[in-house]
Amino acid sequence: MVSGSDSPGNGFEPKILVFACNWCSYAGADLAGVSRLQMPPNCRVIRVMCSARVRPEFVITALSKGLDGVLVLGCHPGDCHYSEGNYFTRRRGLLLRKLLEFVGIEPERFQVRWVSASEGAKFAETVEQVTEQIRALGPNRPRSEVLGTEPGDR
Amino acid sequence: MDRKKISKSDLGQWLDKIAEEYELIGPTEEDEVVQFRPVRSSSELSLEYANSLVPPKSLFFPPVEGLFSFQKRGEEIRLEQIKPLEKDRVVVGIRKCDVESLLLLDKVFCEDLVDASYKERRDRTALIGLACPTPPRSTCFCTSFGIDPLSPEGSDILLTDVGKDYLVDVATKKGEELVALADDLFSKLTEKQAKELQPPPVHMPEMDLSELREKLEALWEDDYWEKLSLPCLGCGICTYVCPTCHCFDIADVGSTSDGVRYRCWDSCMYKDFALMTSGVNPRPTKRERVRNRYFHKFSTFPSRYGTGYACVGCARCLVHCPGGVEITTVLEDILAKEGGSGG
Amino acid sequence: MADNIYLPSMATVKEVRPETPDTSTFVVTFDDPTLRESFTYRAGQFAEMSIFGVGECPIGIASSPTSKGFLEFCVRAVGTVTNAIHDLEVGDKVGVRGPLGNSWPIEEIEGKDLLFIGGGIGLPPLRSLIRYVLDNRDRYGAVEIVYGARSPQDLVYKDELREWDERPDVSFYVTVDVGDETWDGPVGFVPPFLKEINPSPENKVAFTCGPPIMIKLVVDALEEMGYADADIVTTLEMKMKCGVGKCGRCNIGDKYICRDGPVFSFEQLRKIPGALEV
Amino acid sequence: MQDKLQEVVRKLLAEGAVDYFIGYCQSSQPYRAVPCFVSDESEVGKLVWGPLCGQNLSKYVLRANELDGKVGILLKGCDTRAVVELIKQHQIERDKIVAIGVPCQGQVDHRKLGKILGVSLEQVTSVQDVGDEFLVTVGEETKKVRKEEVLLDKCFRCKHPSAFGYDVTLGDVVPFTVDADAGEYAAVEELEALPIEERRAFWRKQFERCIRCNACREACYACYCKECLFERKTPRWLAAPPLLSENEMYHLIRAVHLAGRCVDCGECERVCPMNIPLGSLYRKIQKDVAELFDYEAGMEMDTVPPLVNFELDDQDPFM
Repeated sequence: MVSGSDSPGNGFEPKILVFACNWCSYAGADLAGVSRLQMPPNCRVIRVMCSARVRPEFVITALSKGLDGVLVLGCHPGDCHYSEGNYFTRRRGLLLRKLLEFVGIEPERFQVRWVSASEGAKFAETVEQVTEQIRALGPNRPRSEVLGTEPGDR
Repeated sequence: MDRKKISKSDLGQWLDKIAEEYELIGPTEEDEVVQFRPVRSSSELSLEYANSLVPPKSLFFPPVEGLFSFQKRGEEIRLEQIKPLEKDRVVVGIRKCDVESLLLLDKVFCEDLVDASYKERRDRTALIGLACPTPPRSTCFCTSFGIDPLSPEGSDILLTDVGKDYLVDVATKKGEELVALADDLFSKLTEKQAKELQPPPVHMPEMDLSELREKLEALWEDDYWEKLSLPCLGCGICTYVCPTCHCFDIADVGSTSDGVRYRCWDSCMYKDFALMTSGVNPRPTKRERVRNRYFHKFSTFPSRYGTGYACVGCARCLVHCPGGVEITTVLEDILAKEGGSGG
Repeated sequence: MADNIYLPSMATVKEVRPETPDTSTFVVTFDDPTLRESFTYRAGQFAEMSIFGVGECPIGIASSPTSKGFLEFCVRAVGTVTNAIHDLEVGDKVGVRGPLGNSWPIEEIEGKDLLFIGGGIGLPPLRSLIRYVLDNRDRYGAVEIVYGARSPQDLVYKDELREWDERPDVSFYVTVDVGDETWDGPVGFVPPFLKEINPSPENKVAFTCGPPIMIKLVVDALEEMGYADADIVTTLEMKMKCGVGKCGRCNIGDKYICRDGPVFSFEQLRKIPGALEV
Repeated sequence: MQDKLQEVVRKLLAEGAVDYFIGYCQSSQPYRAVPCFVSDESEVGKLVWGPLCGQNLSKYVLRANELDGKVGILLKGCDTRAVVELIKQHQIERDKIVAIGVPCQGQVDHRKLGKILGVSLEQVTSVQDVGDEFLVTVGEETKKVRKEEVLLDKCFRCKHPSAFGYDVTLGDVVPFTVDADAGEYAAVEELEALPIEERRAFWRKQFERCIRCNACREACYACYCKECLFERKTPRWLAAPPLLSENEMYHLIRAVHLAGRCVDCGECERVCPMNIPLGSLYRKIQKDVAELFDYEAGMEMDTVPPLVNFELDDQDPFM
């Protein structure tokens, strides 16, 4: 899962990890697909059974290993297949964003959105928007940092 | 052996000369932590220090060290070795206990199967020792291991603070070369002059450790280890700040197609250190791990490598142990046991 | 820079032979033709197998030094690296660092009768020696092999077992803990099975390898039958990393299993504090 | 109070009420007291109490789970919070512990003391609490040091100088006398005020220095997991080499795991050999938990921890 890019500037294409909940957002993504909506190809989607399945360490690890952004998608509050999973996601999301910001990781790199099964268009827009924002920020960290810059020289 | 002196105000000039040709490394202080680090100028050094937190073994056996990188190209995997050093190095300000620890680590890394990167770092690094101040820190107990903190042995040059000057003992050819970089800054001393400047031997509370090993070995089954393990939190501080500990881990960072294999410090105090995949752990509780550490220092290392005790009395572990386990107390406890009655 | 003792040599997987549901034999050859020719080892040594990006794992060399040009490793998928090894297919690359460790005492046992007692995946390290002995048959006395596994499908080297069974110069005994419809042989654990066979200790050296509990009970049984500690030899398993006696992981007493072992006689082990606690 | 402590412990041991008692004793270094495990009446005399007992002993009570009997433990007000959390998080039964509460007048921060005195700590031979000041003996000399100069940061924001929920108390609850003007989250707010790049630079410098000795984790009462995420092999979360990005991951994951659980005992900062201001990291999370979810760890037995709880009208910036 090494990522990171050494080509900032115009050529930079971010790598973004998307966690989508099985019941709403993944279906929304599917709908966007079958509706042939245009989307940037920067996202890799991992389906999770509920957005609450996304533990904070998933996000932190992804960013530390050099991915440029993480997007967590869940059902709208009130619509959770498991009644209340996304309420926990919401609390965690709030805290994690603030923590990441506190250590200097731009809040755009970790985002949470609610996308329902019928919101194919919202899925496409969200992906588009997040990709744009992260592209504008530039790379999260270079490959050399993920692999260790100066081995044997500390 | 040549004895010279250099005035404190000139020392920087000499070191800067050295820094032009070598990588100069010495104690630096940042955020109240003293560490050995490469410096560009002598002004970054803090030579008025007691001792560094992380011992200078880190310069030879680094906390993290790339062994080689690997990259997949089609069907092939290319391995590329990582060079340990760009330039020859000079370490200034190393204390005698830490020099002594390097002599012990040499046994591990330079004998039997030679660890090439350690050896290269040793071979390409000159040591400018710094004699310990009087009085030494109250925790120091190197003399119990027969170490003279004012001795140049093991260093290429030894500096001794004698007020406005440093007394300079040039012990090796490499040392002479370094002095020659700025010969005019040094004044040669006659035997007599040097003797007058030489500070008296350092006194610190001394323990008689001659029976330690025998007494320790009798304690293998003793309840003492259980008791000792109670305050131990199971962190790795004692081993990471220890100048003679040499346990390490080997781990890959990256993916299967692009990454680096690292060697990094590890600690026998960690519970998963010797844990096997099968779930068997030869040292399952803190009791066995604490015991293992003391046995390693005072019984098995000496027996394996034919050395004295693998402790140099720097007391870093004593000062930094968050659970307050103090090696001097442990040694006293062991010595206080009736010989051979453990079990 | 001198030779890097941590640098593996590249090798290619030539064949993968499933032995049991979770264990396979991997036949590998070094990519460098010179190394392929010059590589020598002694029965009982091991090598560190590397899956780059995953890590290294010490595996006993299961082939005999008498077969040249390739190495065999019998690997059970249990941990991270061994599972990654199981993902290898023919033609894939793997790193091999070795040979490491000491070996079976092949010279000292010349002319003696030999007893091999293996359990489960403990057979492969013994097999290196068994094949070596069978390939140098005239230098050794009688050969007895006692082997057991949890079930018939957990027996490794099924073809070879048959071969040993048929050889007139080998006495072969096999048992399983739990039988099934395909099994008409003995059922039961190795130690009692061994006691039933009751091989005489006369001019004999016993070699054993298997799960720790089996080794312990086998040794008890052997001692009951009159074997001396010096004539019971085993190969130890311990967590290893560097394989070259430096990283501090596999020590018991002043020995590093990876460097001074893995082969020890019980006479040696009894002298090391803590060695038999594991 | 020390005499009373010894008397109480002697009684507990004599009655067989505890297998052993966890307190403090003087170390070979006069400037600090270290944990002490007393199982025999003859050892009771070693127990001390004073301003050098900053260490939070709560982590050690977990060992009681392996015993048939109970353990006794000396608790300051701040340490009580950790024990409350351990009970709340079902790590220990209340009746495995005999808690001896002690009213605390603030604890010395060794680093600050060394800095103020300008000598190395080993030369300090005694520290005495005399109200608003400490009498510190260095060699032959005795110096007066004002408490607010050398107390641990946590003491300034201390809400519970005396233990609560104890079985035995060693004294009346004494009001806290130090009144320094330190905002509750001053250090966090200072960092929050920096531009984001500077914050990143700041933390990267800290994380880069980390040698991953794991002392912060091992000393933390809340790190009681049988198998830490960082030790897990499949999947492996954390690579062993202490590279910057791995260190960052280590500290951030630890920080989020402490959300709603950190009791600000300050052990992480005390034990960190590399002087990494870990407290600021965890305080940040505490601050957010307090602001967003109105929760403070270790204060009450029956409140629901914030991350296993929610309100329908929690803030929602994620629409």
